[in-house]
Amino acid sequence: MNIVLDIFTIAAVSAGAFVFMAGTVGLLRFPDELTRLHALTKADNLGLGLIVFGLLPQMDNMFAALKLISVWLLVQFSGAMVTQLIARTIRRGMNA
Amino acid sequence: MTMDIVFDIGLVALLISIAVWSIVARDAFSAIMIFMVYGLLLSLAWVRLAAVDIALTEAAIGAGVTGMLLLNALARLRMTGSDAAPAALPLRIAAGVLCMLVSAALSALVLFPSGEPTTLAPAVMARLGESGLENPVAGVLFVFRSLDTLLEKVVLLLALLAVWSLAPDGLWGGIPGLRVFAEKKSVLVFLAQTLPPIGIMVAIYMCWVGASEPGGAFQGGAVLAAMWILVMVAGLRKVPSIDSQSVRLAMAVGPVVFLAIGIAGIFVANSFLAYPSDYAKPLIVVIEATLTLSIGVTLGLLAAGPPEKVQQP
Amino acid sequence: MASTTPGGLLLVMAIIIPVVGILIQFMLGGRFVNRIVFVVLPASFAVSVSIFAMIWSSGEPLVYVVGGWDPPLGIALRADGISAAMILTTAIVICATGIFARQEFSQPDDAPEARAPFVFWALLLAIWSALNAIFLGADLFNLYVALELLTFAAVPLVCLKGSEATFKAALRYLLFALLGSMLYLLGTAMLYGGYGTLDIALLSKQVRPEPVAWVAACLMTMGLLAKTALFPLHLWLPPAHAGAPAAGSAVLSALVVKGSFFLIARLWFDAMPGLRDPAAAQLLAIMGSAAILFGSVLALRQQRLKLLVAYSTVAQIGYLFFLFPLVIGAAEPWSGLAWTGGWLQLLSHAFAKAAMFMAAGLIAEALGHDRIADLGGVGRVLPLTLVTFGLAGLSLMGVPPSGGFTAKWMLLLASIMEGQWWWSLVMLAGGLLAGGYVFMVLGKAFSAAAEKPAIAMPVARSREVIALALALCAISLGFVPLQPSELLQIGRPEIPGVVR
Amino acid sequence: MNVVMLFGICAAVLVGLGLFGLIVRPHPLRKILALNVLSSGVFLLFGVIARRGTAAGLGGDPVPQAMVITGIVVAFSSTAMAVALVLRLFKESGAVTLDVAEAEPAKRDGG
Repeated sequence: MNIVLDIFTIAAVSAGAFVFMAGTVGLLRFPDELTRLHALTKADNLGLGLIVFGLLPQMDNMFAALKLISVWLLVQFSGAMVTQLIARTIRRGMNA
Repeated sequence: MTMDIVFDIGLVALLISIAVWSIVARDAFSAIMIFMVYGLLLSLAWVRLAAVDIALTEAAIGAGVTGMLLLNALARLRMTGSDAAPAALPLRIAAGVLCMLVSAALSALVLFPSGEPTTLAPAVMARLGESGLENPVAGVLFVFRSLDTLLEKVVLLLALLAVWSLAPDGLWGGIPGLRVFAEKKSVLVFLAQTLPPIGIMVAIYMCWVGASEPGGAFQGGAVLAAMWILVMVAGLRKVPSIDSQSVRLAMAVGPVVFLAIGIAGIFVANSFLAYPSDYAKPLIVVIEATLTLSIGVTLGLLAAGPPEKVQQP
Repeated sequence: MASTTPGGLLLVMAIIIPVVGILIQFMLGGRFVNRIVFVVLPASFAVSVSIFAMIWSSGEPLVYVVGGWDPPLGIALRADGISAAMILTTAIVICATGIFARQEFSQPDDAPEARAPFVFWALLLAIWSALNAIFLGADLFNLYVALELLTFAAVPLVCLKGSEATFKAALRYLLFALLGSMLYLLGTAMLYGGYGTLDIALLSKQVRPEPVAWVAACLMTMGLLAKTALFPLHLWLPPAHAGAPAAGSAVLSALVVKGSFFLIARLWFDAMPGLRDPAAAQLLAIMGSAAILFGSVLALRQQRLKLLVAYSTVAQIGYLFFLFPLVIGAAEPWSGLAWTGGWLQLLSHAFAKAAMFMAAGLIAEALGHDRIADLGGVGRVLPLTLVTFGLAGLSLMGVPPSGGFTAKWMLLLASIMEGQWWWSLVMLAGGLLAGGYVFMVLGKAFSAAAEKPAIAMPVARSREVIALALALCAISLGFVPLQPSELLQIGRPEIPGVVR
Repeated sequence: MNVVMLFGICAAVLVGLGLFGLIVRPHPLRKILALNVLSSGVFLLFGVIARRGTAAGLGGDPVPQAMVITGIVVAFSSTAMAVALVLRLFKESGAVTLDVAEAEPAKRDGG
């Protein structure tokens, strides 16, 4: 049982790391701010989600798992908001 | 073990190259951006050194609040493009040689330590029980070396006084020049309405577990400060004037309670800053709770800067 | 060993009473600042005098173990003979400054809280607390926090007037001071890594001449030298000390730079006696000599009175560093004489320089400027202040009877008797140059040819008297006997040969 | 090579880097940044010493760890104060040249 969980963790965390890497490449290579922002948020959402998901089986109690999930939710929330703010600032800059 | 060391080598290489970058970067804006990344990496280094308490402090204060402070400064200085060229070449070479010598001497001392490793960890663990705390770092901060911690709170207060003192005479008692983006129905307002309840809970949690697990007044205070600034920047709460009675009270209450309990120790526990044995833990929790509030307010005001507007009657 | 002695609680009070004052000021608001200061200054003064009296009468150091946790786990406070002398001097100078500044920084009764009084009094109290913490600290990290407290209290004082020049001076001072603290902290880290304690008494038994101790001592000394403004790290000092309001300059020049010097002495004489090395001591004294010569020459070339006084501080700091070669590795009784002479120089310079800065401030206030070239005839308008300036000048020059004379005489005698005669040449040259800049000012002020200058603003007689009183303190130190002082030896078993 | 040595060298390099930046960078904001790098190196050295003193079931000696926490707060306070001074200077004069031309050679001796 344990080994299955470990393999699951390795797979999910690696996938998460890969998504982060892809996001970083996007951040560096995409042409303008809006598309870069897009790359960044995708990495945040999916990458972190995968990593948290992968780590869940490794937690020894409910409380710790709950903490992990709330970390992910918080990042989701603040990430989405801040991205909105940045995007609006950019759009205002374009219009002006 | 080998995996660990590979990770550590990577981390150290990254830390050093980012530090180099932030020093040599052409313009100040990138230097500051890079420095914020540096702060976050540094917290990772603290985790690797088995110092979770410091990692939290570094992330909250070293990277978070410091970065915010520097960014705000940059925005106000309206600095664009490259700043002034570095010093003349001979000076740079001389400085480089000198700094390399310093680094080399320090590295040599680290690589070839002369004696056995020194540690007070056994002494701390042997007497930690008397304080009722379980987190040894909190024990050192609030029990064994509490005088340092008390004086450091005064330092924080003085730093704020120093920042305020920069205001012109006529603006004393005015409102700090924090930039407010008050715009109804903006995303920022939504964020400032929803995040703080969670943030405040996190701050209280951090302060509460500080006695037994990593965390404590500083980390909690920094989170509190961030929430307060968010609310002010979004225009949901007015930036208070610096002579507001409640602000002054909130700033001072932590050190005052700490000092009062310390002085009470003279009479009930036979020494300044000693706690009566059965009440040590509750007293420390009270100190930490009030300090969290004071630190939050002080950090927030430090970031807000000196008063720049006259108070509207 | 380290356990609380009777009266040890006084040490805690010396540190926390000013802090209590600051906290009450924050809580109640600046409108009460006059009353708070009126209570805190006398209370703290009484504590300082009691500490001095207890050590003087018992001949034993006072110790307080904070929280009852013995070092190395906990922190101890310890007052020996030199702490006692410093604490009393600090108390006198700060209280005199308080009286001197009472009018200028008075909070009007029914007006709203004003900036200058609120900031000035809080900073003055903070400086007092920090200095006491430095004189009493027995733990190197605790001393780091005290040192930072001192920096944070001193820097805003520099730019209290709020002009572009003072902001620049303050920023430069801050950067130097922060570099200094970081180097000090770096050394502290290495000592902890090497010996597992930061308690000075415990360290003194363990420190051996080995690389880790040497590098640590070197870094810490460098850092503290930057804060003491020893040549060539003095560049921040003149604009900073000249830019502050007169009361602030008096405290900065008389006391604040001495705080970091005190730590250098603590480090070399108390924390690391095993490291005492004649070569290092010579190096420090060479830098001191350079400070005396350059500082004095630069003082002679100044066109503004306050800058002249500030450069004179750069020079007078130099004398303090003769303490190292003349005490380390020298035989009794001359090393004891040099020890007394060095500290006496520090104390008499504290009084003389505070008096001199106050006098310079009064002159600038009365005339509306402090250009030396236009000081003609000011001696007829402010005779008392110019007498103060002259008396303080006597001490700086080292002319009898004055504390400066006794101190320099002891150092001179020790240097000749120990066969280090070259330092005596520097001291004599320094004295002549000091005479040059003091008489340059006095000659202008009392010149018979000049008209009586116009007065921009009359100055209160009481302020003139306070400055004069401090100058008289410096003069009266000239009457201490010309022999190793018993008081300054209290708590120092390692310098034997003192007749008790 | 172990964790202690690795981060020890890292700390030593950061100290040198910070010192270098402090000397050669004329802009006050950059000097402040360099001071922060310097202080992070010093703190890391404390951390390394703490890690070296692993004992009594702890990951590191808590005494230097607590000192670092105190140090970080003091370092933050000084950064806040320095930044405020820079901004005030800018407001007063419209520029932030520190006029450090003569202060530089002195700092070289600071190491």
